[in-house]
Amino acid sequence: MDFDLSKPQKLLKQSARDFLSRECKPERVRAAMATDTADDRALFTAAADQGWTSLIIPETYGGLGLGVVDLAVVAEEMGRACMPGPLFATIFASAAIVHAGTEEQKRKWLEPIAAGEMRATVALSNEFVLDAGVADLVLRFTDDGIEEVEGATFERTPAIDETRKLYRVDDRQSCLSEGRQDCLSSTIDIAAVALCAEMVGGMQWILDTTVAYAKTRQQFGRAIGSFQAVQHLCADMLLMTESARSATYNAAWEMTPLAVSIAKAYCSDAYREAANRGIQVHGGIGFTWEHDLHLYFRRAKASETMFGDATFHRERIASLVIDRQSSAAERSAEMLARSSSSK
Amino acid sequence: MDFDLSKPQKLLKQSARDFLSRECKPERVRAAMATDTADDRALFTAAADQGWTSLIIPETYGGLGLGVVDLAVVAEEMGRACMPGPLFATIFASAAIVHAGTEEQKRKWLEPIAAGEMRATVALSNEFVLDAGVADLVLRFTDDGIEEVEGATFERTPAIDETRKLYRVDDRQSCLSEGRQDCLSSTIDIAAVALCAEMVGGMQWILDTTVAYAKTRQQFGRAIGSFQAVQHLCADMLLMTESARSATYNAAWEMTPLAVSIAKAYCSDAYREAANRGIQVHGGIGFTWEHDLHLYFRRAKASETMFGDATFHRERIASLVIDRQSSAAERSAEMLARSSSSK
Amino acid sequence: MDLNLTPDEQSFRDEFRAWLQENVFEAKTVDELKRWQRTLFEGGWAGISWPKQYGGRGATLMQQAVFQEELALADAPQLIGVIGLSLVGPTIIAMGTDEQKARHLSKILSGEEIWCQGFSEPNAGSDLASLGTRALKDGDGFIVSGQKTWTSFAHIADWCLLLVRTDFEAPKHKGITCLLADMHAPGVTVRPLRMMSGDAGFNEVFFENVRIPSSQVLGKVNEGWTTAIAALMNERANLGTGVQVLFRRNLNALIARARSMNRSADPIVRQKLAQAYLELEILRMNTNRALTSLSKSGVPGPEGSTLKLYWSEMNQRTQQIAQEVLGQHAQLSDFDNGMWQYSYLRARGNTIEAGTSEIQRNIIAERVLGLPKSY
Amino acid sequence: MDLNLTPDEQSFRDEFRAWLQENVFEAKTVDELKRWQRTLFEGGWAGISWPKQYGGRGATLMQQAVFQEELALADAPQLIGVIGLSLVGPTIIAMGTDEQKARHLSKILSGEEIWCQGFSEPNAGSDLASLGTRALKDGDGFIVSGQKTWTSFAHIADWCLLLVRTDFEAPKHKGITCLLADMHAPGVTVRPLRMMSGDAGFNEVFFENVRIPSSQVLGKVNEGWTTAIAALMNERANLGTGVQVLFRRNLNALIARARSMNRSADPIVRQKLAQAYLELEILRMNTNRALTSLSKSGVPGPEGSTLKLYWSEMNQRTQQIAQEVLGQHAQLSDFDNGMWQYSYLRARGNTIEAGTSEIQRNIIAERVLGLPKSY
Repeated sequence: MDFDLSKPQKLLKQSARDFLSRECKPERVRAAMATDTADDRALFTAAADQGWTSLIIPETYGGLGLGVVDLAVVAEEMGRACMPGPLFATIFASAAIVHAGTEEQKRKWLEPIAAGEMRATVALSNEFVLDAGVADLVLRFTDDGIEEVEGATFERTPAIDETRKLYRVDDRQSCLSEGRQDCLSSTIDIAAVALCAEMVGGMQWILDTTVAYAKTRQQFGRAIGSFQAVQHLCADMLLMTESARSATYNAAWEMTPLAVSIAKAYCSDAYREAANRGIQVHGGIGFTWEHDLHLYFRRAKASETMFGDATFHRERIASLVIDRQSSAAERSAEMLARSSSSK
Repeated sequence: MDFDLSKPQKLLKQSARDFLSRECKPERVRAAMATDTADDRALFTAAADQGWTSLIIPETYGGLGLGVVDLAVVAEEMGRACMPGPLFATIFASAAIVHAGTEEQKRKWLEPIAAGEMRATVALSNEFVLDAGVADLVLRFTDDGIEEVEGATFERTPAIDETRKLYRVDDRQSCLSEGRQDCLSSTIDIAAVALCAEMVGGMQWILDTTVAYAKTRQQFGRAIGSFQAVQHLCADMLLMTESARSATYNAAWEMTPLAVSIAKAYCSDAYREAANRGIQVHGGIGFTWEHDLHLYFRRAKASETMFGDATFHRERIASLVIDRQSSAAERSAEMLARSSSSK
Repeated sequence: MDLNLTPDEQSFRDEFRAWLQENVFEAKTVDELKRWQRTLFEGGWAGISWPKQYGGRGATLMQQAVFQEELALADAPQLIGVIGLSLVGPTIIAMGTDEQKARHLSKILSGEEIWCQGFSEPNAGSDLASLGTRALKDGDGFIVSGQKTWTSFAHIADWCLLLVRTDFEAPKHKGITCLLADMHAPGVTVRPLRMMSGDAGFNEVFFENVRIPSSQVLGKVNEGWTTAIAALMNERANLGTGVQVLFRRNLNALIARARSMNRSADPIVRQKLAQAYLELEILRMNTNRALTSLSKSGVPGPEGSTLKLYWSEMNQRTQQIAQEVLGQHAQLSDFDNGMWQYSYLRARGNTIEAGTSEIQRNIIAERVLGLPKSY
Repeated sequence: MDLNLTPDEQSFRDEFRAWLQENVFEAKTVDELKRWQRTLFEGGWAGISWPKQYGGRGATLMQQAVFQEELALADAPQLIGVIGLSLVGPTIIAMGTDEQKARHLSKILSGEEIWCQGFSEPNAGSDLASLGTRALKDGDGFIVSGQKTWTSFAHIADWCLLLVRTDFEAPKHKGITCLLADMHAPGVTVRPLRMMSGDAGFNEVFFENVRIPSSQVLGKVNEGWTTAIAALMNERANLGTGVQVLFRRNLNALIARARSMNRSADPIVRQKLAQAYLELEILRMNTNRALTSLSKSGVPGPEGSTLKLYWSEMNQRTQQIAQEVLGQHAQLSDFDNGMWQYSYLRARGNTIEAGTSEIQRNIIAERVLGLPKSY
């Protein structure tokens, strides 16, 4: 067993971090955030040039054909930089096309997405559609796959996370799909894992920023990081961040509904709690608009509920675990079976 | 408004504390606890001589005819001393007789209870009956009042709190009553408030004991009470203890189902959490059998579920508050009305 | 124990409520808000806690709580002169010179003078006593330079209760002086401080060689720390009664919303709403107990810390509950006018402003429980 | 990243599982438990982490984790010689003399010598380095007096890894020596220490003028602190893998019980059980990540503190959930043999034993995050 990123994955991560620290500085995030669309086209294109829109697109369709772990690696760094705009939505849409698209749809859409020429998103309902206003392609699930939402108008609904805008689809369209739960949920599970990875990256930024501040900020003649109250808040943040990371990478590797729900339920609570603690340690300065902490605090809240909040995923865990388990003995047998078989 | 004990209540409290610190030392609690019944007859009689079995019994029946606040005052001290045996059950039974008994039953039972000659308890179900093994009178609720459970056998069921024993009533009897919810719930509400008061007393003991220890115990060359981690655990304990006290005395004074459920829901969680923190601050010594902390830790757990746990009472609050409230405006009007009318 | 209002308290409530029904009006702009304070003043409802000889009403603590509650219940406008009324005025009454009293007190009551409080600095937050704003002796006065922050009302204030360092050799608590500073004096600039919730509730205030005459020292030179502590105690003791009714209104709206969204039959939602409800009720009870205790002792003590810790932590839990109960909608700026988004963001500041939770716990541990100092 | 077992790990698991199926038996008494360790030894399964030259198996960390898991899955008896196998043996191998190795190592493996660990004292708990057990030089040896506490297995131990103070002038970390103490020597008495859960899992050990020859110093005189730290690191790194399977079994039983009591359809109960389940799964993942990291770095570091903090706090939450889900029944001594009552009480010790949560957080803050020391 090797629960660690491979060398290529570590390189991918480092290059993503280098790229973002160069190209996606806080000033740029704030500039995008202040616009109506949070869309920084040049940043999107540069990221596409890094291959980020093509990560999980099969090579046949011009993609890199990488796995969800690799996607998580990049998403973690995106979350760490609080990257704005429609890149996340486009990756989400690419997963939908890969999992639910017809051969024709794949040929039509995946190549331009991989090339960074087309921005896309998925409407899971008529509300809360990510970045629909700047997407060239808005998808919805149908009873037997996916299709483009055509002739619709999208109205922006300002929300807590201003780095990724939400839109409402007009009422003439219905974006709810009851059928094809299989494609729908495997697509959402990929997106949820990518989101969890972003959340881990956000937690890491908050932890790093908070620890650095605690080492330098002086009160009562000492660095505040020498106060136990502050130390313990930071230690809890570390524990939450690392636990969220374990759950997320495990989910990316396993890609089972259970593993995904474990990750999303945990990350939903943990990102919010880490953001809370980060601001608390900073004190007044952490509560100002000027400090970047609140971008992460807002992203944490938006991410908490996206693709199902903790309550939703706990219920999904319950239905997978409690309802399936007929007796402790049976469950033990199952565990034995699992531990002896390889994936 | 005067949210403080009256002078007579303060005297009652002080005399209860003096009596218990003289007569109900930890050694005596432990001696009772080690027996099959946890019944210290002499202690019971001495407490009855203080008037504690007759507190809420009307003067007509030989009682003191005091109110629930006065009962709470005494119960708080009982809880502080972790007083063992059937006194609490007997007070509970006296409330049942006062609220649900016929004139004949009152004449028959209240006087000997007030005089300390009869010990009693109430079976709310066939399980978890407090001190039934040493009670002279075991009551149950019927469709139109209360009656004595006769000809039953009581089997002791050892449980976490060894200072008050639980019993099972044999299957030939049914101690569940579906009728007369009014008497039943007003009786249980009194008992629940008395229990909350005991819980507040227990929290106070833990707080006092823990703070005293934190002032003297030395580690790393200083009193552990100078470490912020310990300070903050103690501060939270104080806040919980005082909040539990506010809720309990408010309930004792108001005696509405809502006020009682607020108190019991809060105390159920708070006593457990205070006991947890008390042991944590003590470290290893707090985890030993020799230290008295675990008597309170066990009592906290037993009290948490008795007369409904926090989940039960939160649901009761919801049914009283959410279901009744038809709109915010209406509720505001109601609040206005309440604040302008006297009880 | 008697949790009913006394006849006096009740008639105070009835009288003020009746007055409010006649006189309350909507006010948003600074001019309107000043007019609202003037209206209160003319009705005899400004500075109700102040002694009668200074134009107050000599109200009891319980009456002050009733006053706050009624203001909130009537949806009355914010009290623009609140710093002057509850913090500066009482301190001038206790420690001011006759000249200072004559000059300021009636103007504070009438709302003619709006005050702010210049205590916190960028490098003196929790550790207030390490403040660095310097006041150098200059003839019959001081030349003040430095920066204050988190200063509510500074952008509209005429005066500031200012803490400065006057002795640079003394231990940090011993070299502080409390000044009455004219905000219109040359050298004073104010910059609004935008909070993460998006609004500018606070300001930064910069003092550049601002001259303040000695007649404007409140109390004695180098003994300003005592003044500051007394003022802060007042602030902490007051806070609970004001915010409570706002919390109540917020929770009522949440319950109504949960009902209208058909969420209130969900057992999990019910548990959460009930928990929010009971915690708020206990805030009310804790406040009433603290008021009773203060009424009897007369001196505001560390009870304020207990209340502040309770309500700030409570409101954060409750706003999280609101988010969970209302789901993604709660994050929108156009759902209920964005009130859930705003109250969630704003609540984050609760455990930091007016003394962090950590500082409150230290105070409780050391001053209530008598534990040794932690640093 | 590859979360599957490698072929080597898998075959190790298969081999041990097959061996267990053949050889495991029930054992309760000390004699039976010693026989169980001898059986493991004879099968080649004692000291699997030890180098082969000392009779071990040179197993990787991942194999050790598999070993612990399989023991628990097979319901194998407690390892009575666990202190010798996982703590004392590796330390003797690293720092012992040839004589010490020859004398003890094979007996530790065979279970002939049972060891205990004499570190904690009544006045040296979290602050271990302030220990006061005195060892005075006496010819070619030491005379030891003092008291140890929280000593598992002391009542049946033949030997003790003992920390004593040998230099009373030096700073507290510099005057400590590590001794191999014969528990049958004159002057040693053992008193069982009853825990609040009712059972005696620990002991107090009293040393009264116990003579220990110099040949029984492990490492160097006055450098025992380093030895102790290395031993504790081993303890912390090990703990997670063992307890995990026990937690899994406990949670399985809870879920089964909730089903049989018809509690598992209640939405509130489902939330709680799911939370317990996901937290336990994350413990498994955290442990596997830590094992991977340790396998690569080779040196046990502060990861152990993170795991210890996580599982101890987790188990307390989970045991509270068990109480809430099963209701009053969970408190009874005769419901499921009292397992819920016991595991609730026993869990209370988790955040205290083997380093309190406060100490773990300090370690994380200072050693992982690099924050300045708090005291």
